[in-house]
Amino acid sequence: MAFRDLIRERFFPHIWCPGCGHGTVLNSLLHVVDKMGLDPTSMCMVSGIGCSARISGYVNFHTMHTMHGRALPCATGIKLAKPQLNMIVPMGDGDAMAIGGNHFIHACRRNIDMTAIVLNNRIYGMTGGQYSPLSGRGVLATTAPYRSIDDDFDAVALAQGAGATFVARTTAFHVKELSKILTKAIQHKGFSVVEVMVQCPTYFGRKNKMGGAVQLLEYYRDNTAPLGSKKLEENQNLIPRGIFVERERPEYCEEYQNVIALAEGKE
Amino acid sequence: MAFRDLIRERFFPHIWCPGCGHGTVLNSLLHVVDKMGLDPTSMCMVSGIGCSARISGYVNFHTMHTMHGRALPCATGIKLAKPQLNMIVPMGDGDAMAIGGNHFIHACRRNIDMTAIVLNNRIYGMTGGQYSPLSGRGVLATTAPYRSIDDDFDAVALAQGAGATFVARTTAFHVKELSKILTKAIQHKGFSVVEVMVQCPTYFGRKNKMGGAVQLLEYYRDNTAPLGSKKLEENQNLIPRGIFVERERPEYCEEYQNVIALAEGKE
Amino acid sequence: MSATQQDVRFVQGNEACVRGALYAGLRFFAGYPITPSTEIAEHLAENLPKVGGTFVQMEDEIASMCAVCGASLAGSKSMTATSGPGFSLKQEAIGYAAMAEIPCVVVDVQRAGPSTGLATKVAQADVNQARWGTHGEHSIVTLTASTVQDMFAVTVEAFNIAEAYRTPVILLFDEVMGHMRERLVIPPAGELPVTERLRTAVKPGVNYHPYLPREDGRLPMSDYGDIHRYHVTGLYHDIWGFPTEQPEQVNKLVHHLVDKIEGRVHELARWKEFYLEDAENVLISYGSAARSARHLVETRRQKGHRVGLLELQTIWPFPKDLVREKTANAKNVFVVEMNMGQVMAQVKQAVDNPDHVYLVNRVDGTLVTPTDIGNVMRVIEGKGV
Amino acid sequence: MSATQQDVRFVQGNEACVRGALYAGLRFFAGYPITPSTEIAEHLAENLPKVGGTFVQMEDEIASMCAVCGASLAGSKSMTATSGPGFSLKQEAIGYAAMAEIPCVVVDVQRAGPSTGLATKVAQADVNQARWGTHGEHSIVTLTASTVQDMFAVTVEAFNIAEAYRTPVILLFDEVMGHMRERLVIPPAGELPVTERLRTAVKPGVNYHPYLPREDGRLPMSDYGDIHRYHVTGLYHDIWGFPTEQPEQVNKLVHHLVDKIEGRVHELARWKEFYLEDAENVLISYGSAARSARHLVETRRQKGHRVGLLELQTIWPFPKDLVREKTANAKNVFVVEMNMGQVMAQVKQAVDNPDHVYLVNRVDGTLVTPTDIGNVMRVIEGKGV
Amino acid sequence: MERYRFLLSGSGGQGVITMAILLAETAALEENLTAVQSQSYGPEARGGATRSDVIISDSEIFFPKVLQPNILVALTEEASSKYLPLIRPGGLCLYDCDLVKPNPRVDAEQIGIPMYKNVLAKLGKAVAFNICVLGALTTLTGIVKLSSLEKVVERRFAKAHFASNQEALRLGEELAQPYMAQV
Amino acid sequence: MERYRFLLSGSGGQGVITMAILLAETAALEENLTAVQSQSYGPEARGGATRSDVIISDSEIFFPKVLQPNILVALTEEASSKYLPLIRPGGLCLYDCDLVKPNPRVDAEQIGIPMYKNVLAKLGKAVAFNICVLGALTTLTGIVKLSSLEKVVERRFAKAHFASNQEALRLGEELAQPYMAQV
Amino acid sequence: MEAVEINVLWCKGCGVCVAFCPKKALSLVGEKAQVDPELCIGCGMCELYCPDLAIVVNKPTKKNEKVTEEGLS
Amino acid sequence: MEAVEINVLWCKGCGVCVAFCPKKALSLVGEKAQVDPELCIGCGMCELYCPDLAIVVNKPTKKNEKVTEEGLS
Ligand SMILES: Cc1ncc(C[n+]2csc(CCOP(=O)(O)OP(=O)(O)O)c2C)c(N)n1
Ligand SMILES: Cc1ncc(C[n+]2csc(CCOP(=O)(O)OP(=O)(O)O)c2C)c(N)n1
Ligand code: SF4
Ligand code: SF4
Ligand code: SF4
Ligand code: SF4
Ligand code: SF4
Ligand code: SF4
Ligand SMILES: [Mg+2]
Ligand SMILES: [Mg+2]
Repeated sequence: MAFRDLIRERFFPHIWCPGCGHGTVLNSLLHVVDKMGLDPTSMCMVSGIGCSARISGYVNFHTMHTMHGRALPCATGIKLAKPQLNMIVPMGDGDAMAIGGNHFIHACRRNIDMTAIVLNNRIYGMTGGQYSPLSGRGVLATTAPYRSIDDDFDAVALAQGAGATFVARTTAFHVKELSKILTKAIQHKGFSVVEVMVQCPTYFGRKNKMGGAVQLLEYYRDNTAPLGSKKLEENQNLIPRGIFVERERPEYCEEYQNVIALAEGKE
Repeated sequence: MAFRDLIRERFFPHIWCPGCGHGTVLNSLLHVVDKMGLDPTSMCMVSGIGCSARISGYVNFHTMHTMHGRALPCATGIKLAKPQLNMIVPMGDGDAMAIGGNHFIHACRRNIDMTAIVLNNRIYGMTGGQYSPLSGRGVLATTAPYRSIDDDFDAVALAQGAGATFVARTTAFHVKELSKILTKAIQHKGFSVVEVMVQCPTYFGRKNKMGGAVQLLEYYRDNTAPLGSKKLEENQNLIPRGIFVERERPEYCEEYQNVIALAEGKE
Repeated sequence: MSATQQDVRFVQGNEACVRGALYAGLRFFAGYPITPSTEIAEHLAENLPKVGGTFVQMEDEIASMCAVCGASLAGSKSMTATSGPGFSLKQEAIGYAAMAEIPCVVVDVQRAGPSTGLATKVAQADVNQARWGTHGEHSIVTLTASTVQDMFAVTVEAFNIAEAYRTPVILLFDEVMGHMRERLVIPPAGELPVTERLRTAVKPGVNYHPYLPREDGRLPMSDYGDIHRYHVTGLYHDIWGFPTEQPEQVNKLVHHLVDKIEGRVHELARWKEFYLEDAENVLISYGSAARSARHLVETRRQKGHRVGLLELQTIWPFPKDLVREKTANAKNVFVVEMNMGQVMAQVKQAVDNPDHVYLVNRVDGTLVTPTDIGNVMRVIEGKGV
Repeated sequence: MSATQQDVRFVQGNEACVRGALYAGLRFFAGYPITPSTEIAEHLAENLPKVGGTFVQMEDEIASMCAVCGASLAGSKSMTATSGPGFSLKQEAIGYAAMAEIPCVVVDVQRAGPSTGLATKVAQADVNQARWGTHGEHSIVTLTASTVQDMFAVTVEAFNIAEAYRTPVILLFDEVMGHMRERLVIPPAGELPVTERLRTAVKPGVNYHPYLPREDGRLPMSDYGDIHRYHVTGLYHDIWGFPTEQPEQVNKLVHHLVDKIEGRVHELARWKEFYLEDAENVLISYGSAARSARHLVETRRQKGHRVGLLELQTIWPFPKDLVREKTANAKNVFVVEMNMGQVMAQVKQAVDNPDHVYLVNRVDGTLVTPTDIGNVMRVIEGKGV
Repeated sequence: MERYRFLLSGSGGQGVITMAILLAETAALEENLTAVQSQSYGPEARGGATRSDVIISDSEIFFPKVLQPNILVALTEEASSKYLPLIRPGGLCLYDCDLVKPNPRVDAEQIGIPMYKNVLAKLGKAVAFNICVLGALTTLTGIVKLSSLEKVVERRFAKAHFASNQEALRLGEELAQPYMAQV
Repeated sequence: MERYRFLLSGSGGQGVITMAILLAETAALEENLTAVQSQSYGPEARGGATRSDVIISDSEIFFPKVLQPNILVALTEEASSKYLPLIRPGGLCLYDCDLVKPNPRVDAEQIGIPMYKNVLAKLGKAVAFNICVLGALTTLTGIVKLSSLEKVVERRFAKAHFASNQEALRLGEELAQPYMAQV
Repeated sequence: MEAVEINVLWCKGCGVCVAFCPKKALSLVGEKAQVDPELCIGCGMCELYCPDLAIVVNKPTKKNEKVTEEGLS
Repeated sequence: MEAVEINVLWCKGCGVCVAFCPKKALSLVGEKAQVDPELCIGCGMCELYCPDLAIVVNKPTKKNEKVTEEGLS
């Protein structure tokens, strides 16, 4: 495997459950970094806390495993101090959108060049299956024994509403699409958000009697459709996939260079 | 003044600077509560910290002056415990969208019945004029001596992206529109967001050489236009005003009653 | 269910805490999951709606603590539960509750820190944080427990104290206590005293002062939504609840906040003692560590050793006089805890002979053992290791 | 500007802190405005870009502290500044910095709390919070200052200590010090020692261990982006930075984190003393309160009274031995501070005769006065009030 | 009464913790004994080895953890190799002889019973495996009555499962009978 | 040298704090004296009364606040009634006689000068009012040289304003001259 | 009862009412708002505008003139 | 070199590769994935799917068959 030098092999097999979608995202990301020929010394991954957050221990980049919900502000500090680094910030749905929601929207607004990946398994995996702001109404979870009455965020709409310049969604089933989208997200100059719908067979699947990894992946296959596709048009209940936003706006680190230029002029 | 019994007269004249837009919003709100004939004992106002947050000291409701950014979660606790209360949650732009951004988006998502008013003066007034996430690129502030490089949130887009069921924007210049919108927002069953663009002559106006209260109000007059108006169509640079979202979605407290019914059934 | 099944259960400590809270009249819980406290939220998600109460999972710990403040002012007995990282986040709002004198209960099921530390392993290192975690001068009540049954009982106590003194109360449990299962006997309603919220008797039209203490020091409350409308703020305030910067009033409020708790050390002290009468070696401990201490004491007593145990259930306000009294005749005092000596530092200040106070601790994520205690005792007794 | 104007300024304490930070090599600041610390952010917004450094205003205090952690790991000397409410919010991330051993400086310009308290009034009540505000066992360095010039100097020291020991350092200032203006002389570069970050000498291809102490105890760092790729976590970790739950390794790390600071009390102690040689009455104070103490001492000395002052610039780790030594011959010790006796409690533990330690305090939002001190002294000397 | 210190171990899906709770609850609620149950949590619990401690006694139990079990149940090779060394000399180890190999070097009575195979054969599926183990364990130790255990099992699970759980208990008892002499 | 304790007071927009800083900076940087300046903040500072303390001495200054000023400057009636009672017996109070009424019951030298009116008349606008007060104050107290003050004023403000500031200083000096005998 | 009552204790003289009165019926006198009853049509805009709650308009709009924020219409 | 290498130490037997191999060339044997080289066309989908990085596909797609997540196309 060409990307063997991109991982910390001694920690494999990894900690995730059999069939956990987080592994597929790791897999895809490594393929992408490998294909893009990015120098691992230029790569920096910052994660929060959660099953998904354990991903930073597996990649042989500069890695920072921070606090629950705090990956983005930590990454912001790194990027501002070392703008040449390629920042990858994977987050769980709780990490990104529950406790970390404020940092998420502000990162979208600030448009600092990094790639945020929301690994959305619709559950707090690490703590054993509580509902998350992405679980959605009607879901069963350990803290929603009578089914959740919370509507979920549409992560794409939220990112868009907060001003993100690159917003995409795909699933762990759509592995080729995932690679393509991750590639574009990394190439994008500015803050890019990729929501990947992933399976948590252990808690989400079991609690909601939706089966194991394979069934959950089939669910994503059958209940999503590409943006602009006929399938989507015909069935409003499908979740759209694809790139929703891709536009230019001044990047924060570059803008800050102008501040420095101005200030040095004034000295 | 009919609404004299809605205020705590002994604290007047209030603390705000001459010409501060926060006063106009207080004024409008009192007129609205008075006109709607709401029982003051049914009214509860919860605010955070900031110049705007001082508003809760002036109304003779049940009032809670909380922490910076924390008005919404405090109000959520009150409302869940006493669903019959009419909740008004005024917040500064920093309060609502800087430190309080996460609570804001989650309140939008949860759709609990309360009226959030964002008093957007594009500055941190209380602390003496630092830029806020609603200041916008190019603004001068004590922490942006070389002009801000931060793009601002569009408060309406953010609320919308987060799923709010009632979203409106107006200004302290448009006092009649303001009253109308506040009335509708209070009537709306669910979480309603009203952004009011207000003037801070002391810091925003002075720093940005935009003049005093009158000039700032004129600015809002000249640089905004109603949704759907020809004026807006003709000039894309104008800020749209009006009601952007008004739709129904189950209200949280009501939904929780169903949970209780279910649970009691199980006992 | 049969009567026996209803009253006697075999449950985790965290569930006992839930049962205690419900017994005490809990009607509102807001939380955010975190190991090893999550079971508290999970059990309440199931059980609060059964009694018409509200469980809400908030976006984070800050929001949870805020919601608890709001709900309490609206008249519900309220609680939140968390562990170290979440406890750190709640500190600002805990200070608000202290300042605004909002009765509420905050559970911290301790795990090993600092930071994420060891999410599933035991520690007792948040003792000082419970007292000093928020900024500014204030005081606070903190209780512990060492059996599942006691977790039930101190939870009831916590609500009683919160209501009686209008103060946040911290329940400082630990991972071992939270996760361990034991038999729990839930007494019939009415058997354990439950302090109801003291609501003002002031009539409509008459001024109600939310911060004017009665002669007995208690401050009657009025629920948001009831007839009296008043103001609550985290600023220094007068008896009406309105902001003031008057030095005299500020001074008075600081002293009120501190004295209402520090001035009631005796009233608030809860403890258990075993074989202290003639003990030469006194162990002082709390929480799960106290089980190890008790284990050692029982074993040694069987061999005739004069060793006893003082288990502190109230840690803050620290029962200094109690500790001094109970150790007065001791040759040596051993403080058994899972940190670097946080309670030990208090004990040293309390006793007459601080040089004979020794720490028995373990900070590696595992429960301190009776053997650990025995080893330290050997050394002190000059018997080597 | 002329040379004189460049070196000598008349500035607020907060600006002196900024100048000190820049002198020490600050290159990254993230903050969120809060009175009375805001001027620090404002001056840095203007001055950091002039030296190519980065100022960023984050969405809140939590994000600010996180950004500081990130930037420091990326190689920049980093700082944030706040006051009580923000300091409470930063606690989780301060614990992260302690656990991950990230050098950084956190300024808390104290105001009256708890909660919002009095935003513009002085207090010194975050002393214990600085030590115990975050969850879990750890240790921390905390410095104070009582003149604008000292605010410059201790800020430089704070960076030096942060770098030398890979630890967060708290600068505990107060409203009076932050806002007061005095003359500040900025020494030429090179005059005051500046500790640069110790970067690893390990070559590419050779294993670099971010958490393997050298013989002298220091842990060389490697910037993110440099040749060595490694892992940082808030979990208990091994010398590589990777998570571990091994009790032995956990135990070792706790002790390392505590000992690297508590074991260097002498090295870290900074203080000033005045007339202690023959003082019968020793005042102990810090921050703006120390100015009042000094005032009293100078006035009384002129009258021939044997009174002296020990000003503690290092509060944590508490210089116990120093305090014991300096008060050894004192009849009475008066601790002058603006809280309910937080440093006094430490002093009592340090001295031989805790019964002769008295508190002179003021907790009403105004600066403790020389008269306050004089009054307490009169009472203790049996002269009534 | 002697103090029983159980260490029950196996892998994630085997129901080890449920087994521990059932055993302890039976002792505590049905037999008037004192029982403490605890378990080790950890990220590694996700799929990896699981362990639960149960102490049963007729007097108060203080230290709740089992450092040296006198009764070990090991349902995977990993669990057995990890915990067998901890067993108190002369203790008892119950294992499934199709999943675990005995270790002659440990001074303990090691009883290997083909419980898994039998459950599969007799009950058609593996769900009740832990109940079967419990049946065998209870039989071998006699610490609680099988009928008490049955009550708890009945109370704890959905009615639909009771018949097969009962069968599993009996199966465990039956499989253990031949080894009674050894304990 | 005697220790000078100034309390400068007025309302929000009058530039009281700037005045205090200029005075103290002049003493500290140009006259080799020791100076400490502080001010009271508060929500009420928003528009309401402003107060700034300056202590000047030739030796170290410790306690930085002015409890009893020996020199009070009061530029509004509110400020005067609030702070005049604090003045040290025998102290000096400089006020603007068009904005403030004297208080005969206070034992202090009270000098009322129509500075505001004169600034408006001579300079056309009120911006340099505080500089004029400073000119008068410096003249009356002699604590710093007017030329030193001028240097600081030059350094602190944009070039464009220097001429009018200079004029304001001179105006203050001129207006104060007649009262020199009283101090 | 005056058509327009101005509470001079509360008025801070910001001039907002003056600027936006559709009839230019208001002016600042000694930093306090003052109404010219001759010009005033009692439209009530000033009451809504005043940030200090210093104005009460007691009379309803004269002559049925429709007033919006942008002036008469 | 095998066309499809499966690292049995890493494979957790989740069955994802088995379910989504377009050629049904994979199966679980003793909780580990196993490939039938006869059926495999080397399309590489299994390598991308495997959550445990347990599969490497060394051979490029046979017969130029175009494979997407939905199967052959
Ligand atoms: C401040 C704080 N609060 C709570 C937790 C407990 N916690 C750890 S991970 C997690 C949520 C995990 O869910 P998610 O982010 O969706 O990631 P997943 O495990 O599902 O991949 C929680 C609540 C924590 N570690 N820190
Ligand atoms: C936790 C915390 N952080 C910071 C502050 C300081 N602070 C008080 S108000 C405020 C911002 C005020 O701005 P905004 O919310 O826009 O209200 P405005 O004053 O402009 O009405 C800040 C930063 C605080 N009180 N608490
Ligand atoms: S619990 Fe869920 S999210 Fe976590 S590792 Fe297992 S399958 Fe993945
Ligand atoms: S500072 Fe600005 S926002 Fe605050 S009261 Fe004054 S004008 Fe209003
Ligand atoms: S708007 Fe109000 S405060 Fe302003 S001038 Fe008019 S009456 Fe006075
Ligand atoms: S009522 Fe209308 S016309 Fe009369 S003063 Fe007010 S704004 Fe002008
Ligand atoms: S997808 Fe990977 S882990 Fe799953 S069965 Fe196939 S090879 Fe094994
Ligand atoms: S390479 Fe393609 S055909 Fe071959 S086993 Fe993998 S998925 Fe199946
Ligand atoms: Mg998740
Ligand atoms: Mg604002």
